[in-house]
Amino acid sequence: MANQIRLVEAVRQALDEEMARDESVVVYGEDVGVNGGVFRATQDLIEEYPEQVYDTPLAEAAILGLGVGLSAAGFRPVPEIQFASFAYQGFHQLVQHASRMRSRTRGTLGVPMTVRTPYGGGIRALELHSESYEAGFAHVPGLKTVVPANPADAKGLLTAAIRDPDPVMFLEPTSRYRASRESVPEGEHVVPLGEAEVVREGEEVTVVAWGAMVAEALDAVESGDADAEVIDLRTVSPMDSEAILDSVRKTGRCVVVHEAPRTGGLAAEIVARINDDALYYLEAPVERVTGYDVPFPLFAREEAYRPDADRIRRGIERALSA
Amino acid sequence: MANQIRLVEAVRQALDEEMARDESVVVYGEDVGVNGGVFRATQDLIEEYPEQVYDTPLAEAAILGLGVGLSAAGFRPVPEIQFASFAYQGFHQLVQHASRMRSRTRGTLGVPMTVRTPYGGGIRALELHSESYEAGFAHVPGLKTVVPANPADAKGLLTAAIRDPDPVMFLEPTSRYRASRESVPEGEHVVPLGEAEVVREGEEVTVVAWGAMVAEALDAVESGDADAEVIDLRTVSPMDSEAILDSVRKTGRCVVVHEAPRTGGLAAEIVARINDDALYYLEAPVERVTGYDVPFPLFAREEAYRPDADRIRRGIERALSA
Amino acid sequence: MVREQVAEFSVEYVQALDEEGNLDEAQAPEVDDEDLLELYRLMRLSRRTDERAVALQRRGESGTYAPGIGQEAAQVGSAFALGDDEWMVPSFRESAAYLTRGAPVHRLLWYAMGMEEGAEVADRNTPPSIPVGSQALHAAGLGWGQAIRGEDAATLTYFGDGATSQGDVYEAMNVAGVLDAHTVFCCQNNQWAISVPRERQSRSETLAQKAVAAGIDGIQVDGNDVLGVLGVARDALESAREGNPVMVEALTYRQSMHTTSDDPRVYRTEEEEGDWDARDPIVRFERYLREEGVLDDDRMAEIADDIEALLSDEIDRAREGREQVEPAEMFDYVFAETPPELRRQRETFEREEGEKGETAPASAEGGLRGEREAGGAEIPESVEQSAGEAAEERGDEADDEEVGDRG
Amino acid sequence: MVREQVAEFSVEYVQALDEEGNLDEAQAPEVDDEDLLELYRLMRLSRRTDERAVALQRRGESGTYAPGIGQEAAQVGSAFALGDDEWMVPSFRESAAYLTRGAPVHRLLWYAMGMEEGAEVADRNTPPSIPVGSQALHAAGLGWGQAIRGEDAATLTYFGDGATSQGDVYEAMNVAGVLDAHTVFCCQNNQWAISVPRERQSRSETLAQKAVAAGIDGIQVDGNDVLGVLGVARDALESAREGNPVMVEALTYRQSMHTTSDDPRVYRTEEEEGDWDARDPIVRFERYLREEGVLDDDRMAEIADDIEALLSDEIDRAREGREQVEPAEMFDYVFAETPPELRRQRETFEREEGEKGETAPASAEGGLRGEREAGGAEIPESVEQSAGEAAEERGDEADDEEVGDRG
Ligand SMILES: Cc1ncc(C[n+]2csc(CCOP(=O)(O)OP(=O)(O)O)c2C)c(N)n1
Ligand SMILES: Cc1ncc(C[n+]2csc(CCOP(=O)(O)OP(=O)(O)O)c2C)c(N)n1
Ligand SMILES: [Mg+2]
Ligand SMILES: [Mg+2]
Repeated sequence: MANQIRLVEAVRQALDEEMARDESVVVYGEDVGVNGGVFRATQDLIEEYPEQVYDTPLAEAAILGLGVGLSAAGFRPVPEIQFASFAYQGFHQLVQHASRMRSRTRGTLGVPMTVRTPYGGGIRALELHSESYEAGFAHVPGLKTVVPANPADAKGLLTAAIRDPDPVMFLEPTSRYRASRESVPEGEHVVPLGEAEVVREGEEVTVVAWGAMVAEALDAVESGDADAEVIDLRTVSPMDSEAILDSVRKTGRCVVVHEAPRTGGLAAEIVARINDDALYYLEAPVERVTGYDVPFPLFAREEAYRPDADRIRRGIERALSA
Repeated sequence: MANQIRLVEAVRQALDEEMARDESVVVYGEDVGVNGGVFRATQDLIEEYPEQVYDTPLAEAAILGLGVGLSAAGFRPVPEIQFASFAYQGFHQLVQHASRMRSRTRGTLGVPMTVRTPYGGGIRALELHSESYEAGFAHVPGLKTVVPANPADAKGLLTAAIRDPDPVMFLEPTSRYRASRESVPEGEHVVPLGEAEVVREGEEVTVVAWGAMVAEALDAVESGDADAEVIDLRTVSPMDSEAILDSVRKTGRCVVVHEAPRTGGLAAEIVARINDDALYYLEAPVERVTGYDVPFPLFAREEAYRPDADRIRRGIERALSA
Repeated sequence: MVREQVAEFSVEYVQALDEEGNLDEAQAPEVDDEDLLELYRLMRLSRRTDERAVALQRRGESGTYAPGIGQEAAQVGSAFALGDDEWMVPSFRESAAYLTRGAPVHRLLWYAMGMEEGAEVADRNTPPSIPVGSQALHAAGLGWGQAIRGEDAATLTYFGDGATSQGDVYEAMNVAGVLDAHTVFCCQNNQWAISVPRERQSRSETLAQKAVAAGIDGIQVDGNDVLGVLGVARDALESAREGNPVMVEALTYRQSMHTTSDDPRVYRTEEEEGDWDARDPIVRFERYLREEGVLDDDRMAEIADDIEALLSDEIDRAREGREQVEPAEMFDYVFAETPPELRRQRETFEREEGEKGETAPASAEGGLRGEREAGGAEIPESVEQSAGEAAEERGDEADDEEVGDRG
Repeated sequence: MVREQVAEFSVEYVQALDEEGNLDEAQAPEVDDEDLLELYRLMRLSRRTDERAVALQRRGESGTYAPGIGQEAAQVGSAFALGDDEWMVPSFRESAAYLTRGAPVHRLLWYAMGMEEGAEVADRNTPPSIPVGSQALHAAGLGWGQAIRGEDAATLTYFGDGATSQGDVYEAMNVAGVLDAHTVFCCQNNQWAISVPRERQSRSETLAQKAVAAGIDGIQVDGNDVLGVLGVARDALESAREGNPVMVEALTYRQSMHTTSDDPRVYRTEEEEGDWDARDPIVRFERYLREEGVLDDDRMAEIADDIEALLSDEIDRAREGREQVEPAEMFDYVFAETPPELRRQRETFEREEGEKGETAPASAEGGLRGEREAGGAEIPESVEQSAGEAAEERGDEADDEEVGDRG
């Protein structure tokens, strides 16, 4: 059985089912209770699970730090950070504690926390509501970082993240929340973390993307001439290198797409992994189609900043013509 | 005229001379006043410049946030974060404000703040006193990130950073603070930001490093057989790509070294820039000799974690034998 | 010896103008008639600016907007107390404070239209600060700078009740105390942080008592009483100028939605809203001014007309500015001097925009904007939109004048 | 109406045992002789553990260590009040609290020796927390969990006077209040945060009044009075178990250096140190116990001997453990299940360590350790070393028994 639902509803469904399944799952954060979340991802959950859903004060360091304590107390915390840029307020709790706890205690204390947070641009949001810092999270050992691109994966990956014994940053692309209704399995649906998906097969060039950029990449491919293979990375850390390498060994060409600024973005890591293990298969430099090295602008300049199908198509053309 | 001094003394000299030169330069932070800093980088400065040196409460978000306000008030703040890992406590102030202020105000308000902070491993320090997060800083648009490797550069780069109209993370490698006495120009000495230095010329392979890894790289080269060119990146962001590319175009082989974890580290960015502009010159995959993707361990396992001359030498060998 | 009280604190509440508009002379600040009228005009202007800005958002002309309707006394009264050579450090709901400080309406609208042009710094007002509470530290830094230089000047910062839960706000008040910063921390307790009511932010009886932790003075004032606020702010600034920072809690109410994306009906009652409407800061002040003979029907009509004319001009100006946005400028202010890689990115951007123009039908304005129009601009989703869907639907239908009275 | 007091707060100070060792029965908790002796033994054990740990650092056998000398009453008294099924969330100077909670000495030493083995979680004590104040939030989370489950149990966390400047500590107390967390926040105000004196952390008269901002109870206790601390901690825990978090400020003194890298002579006077030596928590308690007849010379000697024997065993055990450190284990606990790339890195590491063994003379233990020894281990620099150079120089000369009385 499957339902036609939107990404934000798939998120809600995963939370619903996981809270029903395991009463140690606790959802909390700013406005997630009575208000049901500013994107409605937690709508009505507080009525269904009054012991498992909580509105908290406006304090992200607290929200993340509480999760470490709740974990020690035997809970599975699923905090929401209202927008990804505000995770910085509690970044120290992620880096110094949540991500290190298992390692520093030699496995005697884990932090099975899933930090859900809307991320990325494309909805003409307020300042600091559109940033993409997945590369910064991916560079923190002990932290997993997941970005769903479609409703079914949102449900399946979130379910996997909640069940995962380690901390997961679960970045939900805001521009996809209501972009389309798609088929999502009803009932238990788990998409394992750490596995990319080939969303379109092709022979001439590999396009790697995640989150909102997957749809742009598919658009670019549909509207272009190349026989491109499109990979949705899904878990950006730990990264499914093999999926990328297998494809690049086949196509010999690669375009990596992300919204985050170019320098130090994850496209660089992907280029480096191809360099490590598939350099000799490359027929052209890997193309990086990314945000620019500028602060994410206010929305009047947002479209100019964000990669879109057009820019990706040009990237593909460059990769093919080199 | 030049003095034989250690890196930590060179830092102090730059602070001293810049405060003398410009009374809007204000040095502040935890224990930087009466105590002269936990590494003595600010020793006696409070007596010399009682209006320009301040001990603050123990609060890094405050320390960084104050700098934004001081900047608006016309000061050049030079806060110290006692150890780089505690910059996370104020990471939001860096990302949301200091780095974006010029951009978001269209140049009408700049933040000429230089954040000095000891960083990196190698001194058997306490937990969370040894991390290297330069890649995370470099991925923040609007922020410059500088890492001196020797006393003369420490003075020259810090001077340039303090005079720079934009925010700079100035990461001082703790293991080099007292590692050697070297010649440092007396009086005004400015090393421009954004320029790498070739510290050893060679023809067969390019080794790129910064901070404490420069000495390790030189050791590796001295003790090996390859005719290696060693580049000290100095400013890791904005990066002097041309210096790297020129060298790689000559040698055709490259090894990048850093202490930070491998995934998402700046070695990846360097590989990507070589991919972008010098791929066809490569005769072998670029080698990354880096920390592992594990939280920086407590010091009993620190040596196992950190790249050293040995590991770099093996990296060079791999680059040459591929 | 063995169990003794070692410290005592208290919080005072001040009100000058009561809910019926009666003045308590003892608490009233000295204000001449001209200033009284100016305070009134600013409050009216602020309210109309908010209403128009909400309407513009409803028509898709601008982005998410956070109206300060109901908070005019708290903002105008406090900002009015600041000298021109002093600093104002706002949060994101301070249109009224900006206007009091002389900022033109079109600048506020530009910010709402997603343009950095609206965040340029002028006249010692820092730009809007989106991360809740973070700006309090900037105000502490500014106030510290004023202390270091021994200036007879102070800095006033705004934040909300929700913001008091942030470590930044506590740290700011605490360091300000230690560093003798010339800072006044003005908390507009408008009872809500989006959907979270004041009492779920903190167990504390008052927010003013947050000052106790920092060892600085804290005081509560009726935030819907512009004269009470003005008096308290003047005293607080005077204290701050001498190196004694103060926290002021202005008790007020966010009469409207959190932002244009929010629907307050989900989380609060009409009854509560009604109670606070009755305490509206403008109505109360109007009563007083009429009673005093400072205001009459003619004067009110004149002020209203002037405001409408001003707003109409300013909105035109904002629209014109919006048409001139050059996307490529996003590269130009990242650093004082643009480094090579960024220059290269700018060049690539311009080249690609050029190429785009060749394949897509170009509009008169060319570039990105051209393409967007050519592509048939869909009404953009707005942030936090889900919670505000209902509101938006209403909004899309409403015209310029209908919207803005109740979110 | 117009200017009125709307809230009042006060902070109380409690002392049971005065500086001469006289007991105020009214403030004394109920403790039987066995527990009195155990409190005494734990304080003595803690002091000796700190002294030995400092000595080990001086000999290069371990790393930076933060002794709690002078703070034994504050820690032992409070930790003693906790039940076994309750949680203790320490900062980085809580040897005495760990020992009170039954942690073996060798575990503390392992941590000081740079081994994760010393940070394993057992018996509901979280590992040391280095980032100042950050652990307070974990305690709020644990206490919240206890509230959610309706447990008759609480969590006690430690932090210093310096930590009260951190937003985390404020946020922790504030959310604990809102969430009815079962948490006691125990601030050991030892007067110094490295070189920064208490009065430069905050303008507040007391630290206990930080609780006022969170709307929770705050109380001051003589932190060098183990019975006063025990009584106050018991009351605080009782309150916390009912959902009313409490902040306790224990007034004490860091008699020794901040850490083994620090030299307090740079920033404080011998006079001040002398004043506090006179208020030593162990001396005071000893006087009382002798007066009461619970302790005599024989008993004291016996306790001292037992402690020396225990420490000698534990130090041996710590040294043995240190010899067994497997560097490759750093890969094994990053995630519950090691992902492919990390497995690959581990394999590379092991291969390279193997190769190393081939070129460098291998020791009996092989691997890295072998090489390090072969290379002639230099005395490692210790962190924050510069400020402590003088101290270190002395330290390097001093032998095991001479060090540790005065930093
Ligand atoms: C650090 C941070 N967290 C979350 C948000 C999202 N957010 C914007 S306003 C707001 C509520 C603010 O409440 P309050 O401080 O009372 O100010 P008010 O909106 O009432 O003016 C929230 C949660 C944000 N902007 N910044
Ligand atoms: C977030 C953070 N900032 C800075 C430091 C460096 N540091 C370690 S202990 C300390 C002083 C702590 O003072 P206090 O809280 O009074 O505790 P005490 O050392 O007196 O026990 C500092 C600044 C740190 N460990 N963590
Ligand atoms: Mg509010
Ligand atoms: Mg202290």
